[in-house]
Amino acid sequence: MSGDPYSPAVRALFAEPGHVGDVDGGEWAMLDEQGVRVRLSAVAKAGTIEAMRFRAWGCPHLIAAAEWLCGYYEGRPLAALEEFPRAPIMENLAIPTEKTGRILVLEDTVRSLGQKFGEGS
Amino acid sequence: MSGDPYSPAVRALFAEPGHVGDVDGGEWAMLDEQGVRVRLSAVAKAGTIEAMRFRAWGCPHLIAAAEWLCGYYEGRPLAALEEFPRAPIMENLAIPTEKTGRILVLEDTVRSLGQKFGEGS
Amino acid sequence: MTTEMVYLDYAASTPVDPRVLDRIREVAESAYANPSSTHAAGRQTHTIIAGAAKQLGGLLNVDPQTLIWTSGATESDNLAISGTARYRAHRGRHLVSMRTEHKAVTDVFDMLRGQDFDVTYVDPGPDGVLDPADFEAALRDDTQFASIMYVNNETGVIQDIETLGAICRERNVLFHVDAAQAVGKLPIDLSKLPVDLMSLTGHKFYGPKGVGALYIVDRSDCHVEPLFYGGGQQRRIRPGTLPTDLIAGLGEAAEIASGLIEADLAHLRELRDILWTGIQDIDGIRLNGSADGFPGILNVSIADIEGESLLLDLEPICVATGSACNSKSQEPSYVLRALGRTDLEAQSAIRFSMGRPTTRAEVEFAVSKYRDAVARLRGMAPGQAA
Amino acid sequence: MTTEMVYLDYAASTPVDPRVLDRIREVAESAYANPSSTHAAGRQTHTIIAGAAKQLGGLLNVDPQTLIWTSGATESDNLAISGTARYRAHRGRHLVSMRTEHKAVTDVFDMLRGQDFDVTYVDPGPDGVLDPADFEAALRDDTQFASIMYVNNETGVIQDIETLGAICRERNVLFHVDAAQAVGKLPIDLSKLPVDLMSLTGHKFYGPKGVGALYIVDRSDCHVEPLFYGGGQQRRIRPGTLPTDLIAGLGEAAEIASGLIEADLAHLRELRDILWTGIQDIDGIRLNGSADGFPGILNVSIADIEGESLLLDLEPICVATGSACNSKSQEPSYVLRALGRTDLEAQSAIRFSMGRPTTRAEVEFAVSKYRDAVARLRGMAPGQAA
Ligand SMILES: Cc1ncc(COP(=O)(O)O)c(C=O)c1O
Ligand SMILES: Cc1ncc(COP(=O)(O)O)c(C=O)c1O
Repeated sequence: MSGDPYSPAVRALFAEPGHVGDVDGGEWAMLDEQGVRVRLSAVAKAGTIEAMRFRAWGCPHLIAAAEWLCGYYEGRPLAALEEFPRAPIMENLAIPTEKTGRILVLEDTVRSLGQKFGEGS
Repeated sequence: MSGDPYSPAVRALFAEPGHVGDVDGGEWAMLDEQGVRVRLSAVAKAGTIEAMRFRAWGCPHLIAAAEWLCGYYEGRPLAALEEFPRAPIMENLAIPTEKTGRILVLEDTVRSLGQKFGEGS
Repeated sequence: MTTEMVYLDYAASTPVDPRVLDRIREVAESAYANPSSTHAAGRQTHTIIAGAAKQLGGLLNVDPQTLIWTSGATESDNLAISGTARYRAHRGRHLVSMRTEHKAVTDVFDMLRGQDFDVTYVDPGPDGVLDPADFEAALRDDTQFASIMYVNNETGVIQDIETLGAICRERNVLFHVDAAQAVGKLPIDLSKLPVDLMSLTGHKFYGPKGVGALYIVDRSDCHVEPLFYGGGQQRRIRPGTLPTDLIAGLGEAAEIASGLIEADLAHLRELRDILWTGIQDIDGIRLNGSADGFPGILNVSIADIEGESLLLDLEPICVATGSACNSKSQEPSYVLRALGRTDLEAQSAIRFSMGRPTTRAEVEFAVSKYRDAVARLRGMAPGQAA
Repeated sequence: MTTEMVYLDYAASTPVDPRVLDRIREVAESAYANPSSTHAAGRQTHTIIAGAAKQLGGLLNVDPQTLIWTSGATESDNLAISGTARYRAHRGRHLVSMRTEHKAVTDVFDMLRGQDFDVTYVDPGPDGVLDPADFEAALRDDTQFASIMYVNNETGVIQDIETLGAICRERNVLFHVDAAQAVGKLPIDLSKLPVDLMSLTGHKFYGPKGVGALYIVDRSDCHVEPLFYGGGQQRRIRPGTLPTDLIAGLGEAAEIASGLIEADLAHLRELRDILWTGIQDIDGIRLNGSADGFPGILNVSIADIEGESLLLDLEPICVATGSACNSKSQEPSYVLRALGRTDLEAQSAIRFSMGRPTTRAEVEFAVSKYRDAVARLRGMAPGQAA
């Protein structure tokens, strides 16, 4: 019962996110819901996600989750965008249950991004 | 506001009373009232109180007052027994007002002793 | 206190263990943030409080989450009694307690009487012990709550909490125990005892003054209305900024006590024997309480002695007449009156209470002072009026 | 706390002055007897408590006898408000307070509402200051009691207690002031102020946690019902064994404050200037409160910044969002909402609060951290959704 609302993973990802920004020439999706705002953008080559970037306005959990997600998807096939790694995020980052709603916004943004790639291909 | 319920005078008189006891061949009076018991005895010669002794069952204020009183009356004329030194006792010993009733028992005992001498003479 | 003073009033309050003082100072210096704050400093104080709850939970063998911090046993008793009575008023308005409880219990019941609660005070036997059959007989269908103390503060009498609690469980009556004089002194295992609420206070077992706790069993039918409101601290049961350092000190005192209860009891039994053996042959002496009570307390009345003079003559020994909490009034102790003592007997009562630091020499000194005082005061008294 | 931590949360709680800690330890070691006991040890602790009352009375310029010791301002507020309301219920059931009071005040009034009292909460202006005309307009013939805080804990806003109190005196309304954030920090002369009850707590001005006081004017129509019962301590208004050491510490803190109020204020004004000058040019920043509030508190909102991330980015600076007492809830501060801030504005609010030990370097560090955090978070945010 340390009382720290942030896991070490959240603290680290929040403090030094390496994936903040936008990619050039790929697809992007953005959602503004539940008091948070997330924008994800990615470029793919031969069905593989080459780079993914985020912008976010929200709490540390959301920012950390977005950062983690970018690292997760880079190098995975585009099809992976259809399967949001909710359990790994909740567990690895120790997201408190009351923040689930915000992670769902992130999930919706990923799905939306996947659809963009689907339409574009 | 020292909180000490006993003045230094009461403490000293209670700790080492020099007049405890009874005199031989004089008069005595005793009262048992208000939860205290006092017995005073005295001998007089040529109308002067030569010796006065007390016995008491009661609180430290009563015992100290009885001790003080014996010292006070020794050497005074018998007539002094008609005038109880209430103010000097209350002041010199710093008797709290809630103990006044007990001092009155002492006063009645002195008066009763005076009457004994009056009857005897 | 001056060096000659001999303190035999541990039931009124104990000195603070030096390790507890060290812990309080350490925490006060390093963890002064408000434990409700979410920043790092606040989280640190929060962790300290959780640690202290674990220590106190360890002493009583309960989940630390069942403990509510208060300012002392008076507040804990009030919170338990009026808090439960008001919360469960719909279940019945009859309450049961005992005549010899501490004022922090009886005064609450008396107040509740004025609010249309019906209170039965059961009487103990002449040795101060409550007969479980008398207790059971007092329970009615509309009884919702009962409160019986563990160790009596004036006499050291120990009640049979296990049996009384079992009776309450059977009858669905919530059971509160004022254990201010028992916690840290007697082994208490709340995981086994059928007790729903228990009050304790730091300053009776070498912990800090100004902090106590209330144990509330984790069961849906046991809940208390708060005594005061504000902030969200402690599940709204008891708001206010928590005194981290005092709580840490209470935790430390609990941990120290956990390891010392048996040794303390053996030590106190030895001292009590010296004391009682040393004075029991005095003419007119009488033990108030039962011989197998808590050995840290010995309460005796004596015939033909005025209590106030006895107390002064015993100086520099610090002892109590009647309850310390009540000692400014000149009224004879209602606890001793309930044991059948006359006003005069009650008025002559002296409570010797001993503690961990008490030495044999101190107790032997008390024996000789007591004997001398009785002899001197008797020597001063006149015979009975004819 | 680790050395790099920068504590700027003095409004939540202050460190204890080392002289106060020394005094607490000295008293705990030497005067542990129960102050209710009549023996020499008890009389000694009694004298210490009387001395502490004199010190606190000196700070406020009142008779020490008017002070009741409590466990802190939460208890004092409850005792004052529900104690008076219940005692004077026959005089009328209308009560007046303010929307921006601490929870230890508003929660009591909300509870009284459930007991058939009628409560009016007056609103302050957008700068947090209550207009005395608005206050007067809220008073009715059946108003028996009003409570207005001195210094707001979130914004530092100071209310015009003298004028508000004079209005109450004219209308025969009892006037309580929650001065938890003012005592020891602003000069207060209760012999002149028209205030009937005043709450204070030790841990807001370098005194101990777990002890506070309630001033009750010595006038026959001003009396409170107790919150709890038992023993005869403190004229039955607040029973329980008094924590002599904590009270002595509170007295010491009061005495120290008496001599430092002006110097402390000058120091805090300088720090607040550095802080506000350092950040006021940031785009979208907004002061919450009035410019002439208590200088130990600076509360700012900022546009387009999420509060929780801002707070984390400010580490190792310890500051508060909203009220510390409330900071576990994610609700936007009701105090800032009452000042007309939007949820988003309130949610981005940071309360910097400084104290006697705060240095210029710490404040300068806070300025640079705040600027950096705002820049970084803004840099991370996406543009508005189309
Ligand atoms: C049995 C009992 N209950 C309650 C109390 C009250 O404790 P406190 O003074 O810590 O509030 C005491 C001691 O004073 C006590 O002995
Ligand atoms: C204005 C105000 N009133 C009351 C309180 C409650 O004080 P305490 O936590 O000491 O009970 C506080 C602080 O928490 C406060 O700032």
